[in-house]
Amino acid sequence: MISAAQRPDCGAISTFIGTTRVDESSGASVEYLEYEAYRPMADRKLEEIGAEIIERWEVRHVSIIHRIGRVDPGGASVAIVVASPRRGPAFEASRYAIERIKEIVPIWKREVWSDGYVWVGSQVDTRPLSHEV
Amino acid sequence: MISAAQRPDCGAISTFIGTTRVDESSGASVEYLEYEAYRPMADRKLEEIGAEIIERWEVRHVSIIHRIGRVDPGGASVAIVVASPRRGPAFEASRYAIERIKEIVPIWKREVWSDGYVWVGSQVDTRPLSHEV
Amino acid sequence: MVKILLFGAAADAAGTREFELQLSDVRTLGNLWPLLEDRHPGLSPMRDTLAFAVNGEYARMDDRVSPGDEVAVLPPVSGG
Amino acid sequence: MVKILLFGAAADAAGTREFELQLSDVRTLGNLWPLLEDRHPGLSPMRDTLAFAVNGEYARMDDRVSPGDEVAVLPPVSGG
Repeated sequence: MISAAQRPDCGAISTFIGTTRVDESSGASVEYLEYEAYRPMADRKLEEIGAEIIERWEVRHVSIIHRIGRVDPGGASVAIVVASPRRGPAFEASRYAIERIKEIVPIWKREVWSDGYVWVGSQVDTRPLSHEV
Repeated sequence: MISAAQRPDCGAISTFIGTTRVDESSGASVEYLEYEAYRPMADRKLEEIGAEIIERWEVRHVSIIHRIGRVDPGGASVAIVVASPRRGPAFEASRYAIERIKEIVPIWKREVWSDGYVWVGSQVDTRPLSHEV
Repeated sequence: MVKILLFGAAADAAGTREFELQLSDVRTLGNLWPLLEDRHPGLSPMRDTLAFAVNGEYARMDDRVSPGDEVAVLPPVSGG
Repeated sequence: MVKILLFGAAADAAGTREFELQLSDVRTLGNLWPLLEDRHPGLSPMRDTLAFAVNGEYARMDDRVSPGDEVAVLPPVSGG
């Protein structure tokens, strides 16, 4: 992904990789994450984000990949690569992409724990109440 | 560099790659870039920047590599990788690192053109005056 | 006939990821919702958190749903 | 003896990347500068753009330079 973004007319490539962070705040721990998508719509929304970026910033290349399915703790779930002639737009566009993904792309993350699972962002889970203590 | 930054306690890896941009605004064109460093001091300043970042942001991993010597157009000259539990600090720290490199690290870039060379930032060059037209 | 797709916590609440609703007339999404609730009462408590898409694009409650459309029930997204 | 290192455009202007200055007493960097200019007059026009390091750390004009030190003449940095 990064080498595809290297262009002589660009001086800056900003990359963001979202990895599955594991908080060990409660007794049990997350075994893995599982991402589910409304596939054709999610793909289209990712393309829309790329088009928004090209329109708003001096950016020559955007690529975004989101993994679906099981991702182990510490593993990469999303990767964003933006190339621009200048570093300011590269950073801004890369940040915009991840914020926008979290806003509009129909993808859902489920934390699978040893004792149940949690749909992140939905306050819906199957884990025993004890973990809230 | 990126895989070394993947940690279960981090959710965000921000990477910045500076590449040698080529403007073809004038008749001649840049054949390659050449970086020169005051080596032990440059290495120490890069380490200082890493330490500043760890002190100021919630960042668990920083690595910075700067190439010295010849870099072809479009090639990478500097790579910064920052890992943080959260994306905000990852972006901010990564941006800070490149700004700081351009401020305090004793490294100099020379554009080598077909008809001479230019020390970037020093208004000193050996190219014939015609290129300013 | 309208195809209803459910995702994430909404699929859990409904106990299914997909079902079909008989629909002979054009309705708004707002008027379709009671039929969804009726078939899967588990969806009711999450009503305020849900978004909807018609044929793959976000839709408001006054947007129209016609026979043959695909309606998706979308809990708060949590990608990234 | 003080070792003087020059980089980038400053090395070009001086026509050398390194030279040595006889120095028997302790001086400030500000008092050392005329000796550098004297040896390499090409440095004079860039005076206002230069920074200096003594023993690998940025130094101000009133910082001291002792025999045995390494003084670096640094044009505006342009890394990245």
